[in-house]
Amino acid sequence: MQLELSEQDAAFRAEMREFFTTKIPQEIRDVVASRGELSKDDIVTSQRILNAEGLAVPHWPAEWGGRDWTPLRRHIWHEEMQRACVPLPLAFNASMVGPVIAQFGTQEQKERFLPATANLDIWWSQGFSEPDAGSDLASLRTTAVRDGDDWIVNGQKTWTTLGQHGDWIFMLVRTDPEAKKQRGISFLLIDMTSPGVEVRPIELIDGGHEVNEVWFSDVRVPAENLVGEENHGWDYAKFLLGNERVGVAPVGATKRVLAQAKEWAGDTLADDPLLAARVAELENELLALELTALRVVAHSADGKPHPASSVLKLKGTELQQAVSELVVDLAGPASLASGAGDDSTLPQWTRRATPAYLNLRKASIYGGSNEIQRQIIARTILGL
Amino acid sequence: MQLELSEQDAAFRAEMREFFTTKIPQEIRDVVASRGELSKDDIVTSQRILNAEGLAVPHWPAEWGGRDWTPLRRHIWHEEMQRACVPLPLAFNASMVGPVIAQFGTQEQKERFLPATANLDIWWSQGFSEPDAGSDLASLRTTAVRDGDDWIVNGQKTWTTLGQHGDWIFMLVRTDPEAKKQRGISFLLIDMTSPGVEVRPIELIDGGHEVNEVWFSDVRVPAENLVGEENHGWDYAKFLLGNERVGVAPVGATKRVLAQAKEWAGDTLADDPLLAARVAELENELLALELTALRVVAHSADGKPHPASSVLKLKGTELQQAVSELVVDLAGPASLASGAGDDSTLPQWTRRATPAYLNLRKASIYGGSNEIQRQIIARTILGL
Amino acid sequence: MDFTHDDEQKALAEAVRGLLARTYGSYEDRRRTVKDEPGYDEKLWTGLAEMGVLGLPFSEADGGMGAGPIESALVAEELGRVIAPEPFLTSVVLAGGLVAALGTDAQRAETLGALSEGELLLAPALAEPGRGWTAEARDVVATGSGDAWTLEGVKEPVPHGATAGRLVVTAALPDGGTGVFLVEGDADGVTRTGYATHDGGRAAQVRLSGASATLLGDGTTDAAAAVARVVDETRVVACHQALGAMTVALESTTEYLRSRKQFGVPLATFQALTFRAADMYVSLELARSLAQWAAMVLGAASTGSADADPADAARRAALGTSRAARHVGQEAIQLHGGIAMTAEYHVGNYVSHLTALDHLLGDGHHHLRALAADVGGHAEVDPLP
Amino acid sequence: MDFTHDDEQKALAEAVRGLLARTYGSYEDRRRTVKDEPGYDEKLWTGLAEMGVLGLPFSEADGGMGAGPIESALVAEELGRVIAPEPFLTSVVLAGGLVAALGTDAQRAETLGALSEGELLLAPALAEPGRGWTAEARDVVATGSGDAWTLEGVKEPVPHGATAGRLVVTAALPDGGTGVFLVEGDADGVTRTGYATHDGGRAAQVRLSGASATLLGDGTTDAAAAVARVVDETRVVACHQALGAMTVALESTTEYLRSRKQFGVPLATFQALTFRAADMYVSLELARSLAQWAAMVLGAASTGSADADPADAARRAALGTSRAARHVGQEAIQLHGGIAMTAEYHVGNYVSHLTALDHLLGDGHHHLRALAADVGGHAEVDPLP
Repeated sequence: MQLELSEQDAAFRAEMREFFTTKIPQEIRDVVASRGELSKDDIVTSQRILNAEGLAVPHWPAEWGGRDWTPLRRHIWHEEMQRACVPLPLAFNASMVGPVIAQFGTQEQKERFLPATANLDIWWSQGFSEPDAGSDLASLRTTAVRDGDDWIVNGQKTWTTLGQHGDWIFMLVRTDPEAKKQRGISFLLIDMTSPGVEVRPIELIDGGHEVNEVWFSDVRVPAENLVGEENHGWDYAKFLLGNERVGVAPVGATKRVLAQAKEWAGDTLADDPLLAARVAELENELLALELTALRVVAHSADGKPHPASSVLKLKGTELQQAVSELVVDLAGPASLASGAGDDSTLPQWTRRATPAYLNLRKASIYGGSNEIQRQIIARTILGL
Repeated sequence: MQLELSEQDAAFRAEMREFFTTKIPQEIRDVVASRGELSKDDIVTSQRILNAEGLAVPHWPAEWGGRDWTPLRRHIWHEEMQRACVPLPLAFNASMVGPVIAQFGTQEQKERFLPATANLDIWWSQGFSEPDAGSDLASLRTTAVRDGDDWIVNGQKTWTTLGQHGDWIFMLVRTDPEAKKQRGISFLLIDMTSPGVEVRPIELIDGGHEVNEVWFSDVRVPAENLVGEENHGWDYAKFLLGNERVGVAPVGATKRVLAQAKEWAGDTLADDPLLAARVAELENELLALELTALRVVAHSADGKPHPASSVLKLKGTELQQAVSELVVDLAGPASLASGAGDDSTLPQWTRRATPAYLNLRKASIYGGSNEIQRQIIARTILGL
Repeated sequence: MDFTHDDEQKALAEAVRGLLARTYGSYEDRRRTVKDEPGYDEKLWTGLAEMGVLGLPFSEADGGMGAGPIESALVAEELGRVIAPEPFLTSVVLAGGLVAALGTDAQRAETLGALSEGELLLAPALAEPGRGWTAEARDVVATGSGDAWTLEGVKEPVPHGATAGRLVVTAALPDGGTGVFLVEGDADGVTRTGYATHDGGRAAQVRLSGASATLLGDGTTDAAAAVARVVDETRVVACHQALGAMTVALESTTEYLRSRKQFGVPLATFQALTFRAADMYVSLELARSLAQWAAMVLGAASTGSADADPADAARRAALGTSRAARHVGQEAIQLHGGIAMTAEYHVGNYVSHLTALDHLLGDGHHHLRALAADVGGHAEVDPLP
Repeated sequence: MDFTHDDEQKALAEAVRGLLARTYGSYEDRRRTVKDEPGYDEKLWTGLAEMGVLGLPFSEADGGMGAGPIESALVAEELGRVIAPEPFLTSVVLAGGLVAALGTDAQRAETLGALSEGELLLAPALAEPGRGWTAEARDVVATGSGDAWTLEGVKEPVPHGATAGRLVVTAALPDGGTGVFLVEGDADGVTRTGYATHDGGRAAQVRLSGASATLLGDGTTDAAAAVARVVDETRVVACHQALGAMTVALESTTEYLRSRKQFGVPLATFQALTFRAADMYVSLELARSLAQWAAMVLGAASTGSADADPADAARRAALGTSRAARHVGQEAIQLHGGIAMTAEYHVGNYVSHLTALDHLLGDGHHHLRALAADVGGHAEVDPLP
């Protein structure tokens, strides 16, 4: 056991910190710091700067831009980005479809897609969930029927985050309607400019437009856009969902907001022991979470997802939500003024507080709800 | 809606308060106040004083000592007893077997048992749970087989509280092994001095001897000791378990311990805002519970158990446990000294704190676990 | 002690529910209404006036119905059930309550009469930027005396402050203490910037630059205690509005668990979910008891019971409601899953409204602090005075 | 940063586990042992001495093994797994730690040598009746100077105070400050009343009436800071003892859910129960991370890292452990049901032991207060120095 970072890792951390705080435009990082909404341009700009430095997809195979870092370095890279308010590389590209193509795609697919994916020249959307297939993803009903050299896709996807920016979408589609649930699903890449693809916005309870429905009506997709083997899409989806061990819990971002909250609280923190205790308890839980993340990355060398990832997701989202709730309480009466413009006398953080709180209720629902995480822990770890 | 007690109810409350604080021996009430262990004599003495005044079984039919009080008065009676540290009338007698005999017993059974039950001349024990029939009570296996004018009883009961003092035991026994679970169960009264009855103590985690196993080996029970109809015992058990709407939640006793805790805390309460907040939160939850109890008693006129009784049991035991946990924390390092005698320099309440805390873990398990209460709420109230 | 409502009270609740159902028969109606200005349905507001609801708490002499806090609570609970955006709570109970508590006979009759008839909307301007919940004004300052007062400073957020005909403004008096003033919405020196709140309500920044104002009452005595009392009453009514919203949030959740299928079976098959619904019910019923009790305490206090402590009761009800609203609200979204995150579906907006109510006049943390500071002052809490 | 144990550490843990298994192969063995005096197994104690465990944290010059806090933590975790009543934590880590921190060369060699060999049991006498957890003595007073000291006052509860050969006693010094003294258990003026603690441990009231005592160290400087440091170290080791106990409590619970049938099916069929077991696992693993980290911080501090703050780390680990121990312990009983209430079954006693550990040196509330008072002193908590 060893507390300190090795000299090399400490230097690596300093290097990351330096890069993120000097090379990513301040105005982009300010948007993150104020919990504002990033534009598509912000996200693209940031990722391209990272990619130029080899910092966008360090966990990919070296051939396609990966860095062969230790899990600890990837953890440091990920935490320091959040700490510096750098927008993370787009998860759909960097953590989801990229690794799948790199692992299961043909050489043609890799060459065609991976560089563009790393550089965010293609913005990927995710087409997994459907109105009747959320936690129970395997009951999806969007079909792809073979017609000559094409697939004809029909159906509806939903909860497609930032689908309004999407150039391409990676999809789970049913290619064998006779097979049992998980069997008969394939993994398909679709150009979103194809005729028959329609993106419809979903307004969320914070008033934002972050997710979409995506409808497919007789959309023609070249057969070469199928990834891996036909009817094996479920395996690739499982790989994709279980692929990330680093960054499962949003530790760095939550720590940053909590540190900001203490600043926002100002003198109140010293005057109100109950508030101080609430902050101290959250800080301690976040510390425990961060340490657990460090323990988990240290044990992920075998390439399989560490089951404790579910602990990180579960507790990570709970703490993210708890901190956002704290900020609403700190804002007090000003937390109602979410619709006020920048000419308001109320500081921006007070006006952003409630929309952020409401928006983050999703954190425990999307990407494997916390009920699913509990089930994974109970089954996989505890054998129940 | 009306906040105040009517003049008559206010006078009633004053009368109860006066009686309980002057007529029940101080030394018995001191044992309750110090969370000590009551002797059998203490409990008998107290109940007989109450019974002489008509205050032991006010909820029974008037013919057998009942008072035809409004639910509000029964609530007041019950709360004031706890407030004054008066041992409550033995539940097995007053709340359980008494009402069953009064409702379903023969005239002979009523005359033979009810006066002695009200006066605690007979100490009743409860023979419901078995090693493999706890929350799933209907799977009980103790049998009673008819043999001439007698039943022959064989089997084992467990968790028999204060069974070491028991004169008689009321039992659920299986009289028709062919019938489906709930059918085929009968309600039987057994003299515990009968040959073949053996009481074996169970030591609990607080070191106390409060519950017992009771073994039955070919115990002969006269057929006249069957209550109601053969194979209808499940109905009587349901009546018994759902009978009490007043006093389901131990509000009064918990309030009293919390008030004592504030005294025990002394100056700390003013110096430690976190402690003060913990107490204030508990006080508020107890207030909500007490008010809910008052709402429930007001709606129990139809004679059926109000489903919100489960709310009272669930929240009542949680708060009882939370207050007991608070007391352990107040005791601090002295809470370890549970085995110290009265020559200890540490106050008695500090030494009783942890055993009381450990003992009260049972509150959410016995008498319908809190999981069962949640199930009742989900099914009966929410229709889930 | 009696928790039951009498026939008149039941009839009032039913009448209000019926009227609301005509405007907000479906959630889509409510959603459409809050998208347009003024953020509520003016026809419904007139209907409430005709039914006497807008004058409910005011004396008959002032043009009202002379009802008590229990009646206001019943109305608020019905409004909460459909999360109606009509500003009964802020305009009638709070702003009107301030006028009723502090105004001269003439001020009361004039302002409350018009309010009751639906002709004049009042906006309570209490909150000051950078400060928490308090009955004491500090940053908005009154200058003048007698009939000639002017106000200087900024109030924000002011519920419905951009469209209200008259503002009820707390301001620091020249010799210390807080005064409450009437300011015409369109007076010179009043700049108002309105916006929507996250729950579809309306609020505004109100900038006062030498705006002329009328002091409520006869003299310049400190009105902070009176303001605090009216705020306490409003808190209790707000608890009931939250009760209505929580009740529907739970009903919707149980209905969803019954009807929505996953893994081939209804969600209600999953015990981990139904037990959590049961816990929501426990929270809700405990909060209901506190809120109803607090309304009775207010009622007893308003009829002169010396033992009733409405400030304490309001705190206790508000703390219990805050805890319950967060628990019930958060679980309602979680048990629904993604659908509850959408603006089109109602449940998320119920949570948004509960969050707004919780932060309008003081959240649970705020009230717990106050109760904790007092905890040594009594041996136990006795609900019966 | 590295959370893995090296081979030597793994071998130590395995050896201790093996030795403990010979004495406490079943829970019944433990139950029998704590019923008799002295409340632990003397043969096992000797075995631990022979294995070097009783001298683990002390320097080789003092007769010990020169190991660090991580090794003590590993031993404690194994003891916690079988809730072994052997007083490693209080006698070796705490009382021995005080001697190691404060004693002269001669005092250390004499006392720690005997302790390490299992020939001398030490008892830490810190707690004073009516006071909370503190490193500062107040009510036990030292009189004298140089080699001639006497102590006056009462210490309670003193772990194993009735049977220990030597007591390590904190006392108020004549000129202020706290001194730490050695007192022979059978000295004149020492009256000891022993009893069992609720978890089967042993403690005593120790009444000192002019008992002669030896001051640890060379002079009468205030030792409170040194005492606090040793207490912090003991806290972290105690966290690991709790980890061991929690781990088994959870294992037993999952095993019970798998095997116990109700309503005709295994309890593991009920999702409401398995999800709660999952939450227990979450609590346990988060606490484990804190405890292991704190041990590393102690290790870094003991090798002179200036950035490591062992007091802060101990507080954080103790807070996390307190929260987890209550959650895991209470749920372990609840998910078992009645069986866990019985003394014969092991789980209830694990909870009893966890409760004792939580209250030995400061509970979660105590630590949260301290952390809250410091919360403004840093922007964020960084686990890497």
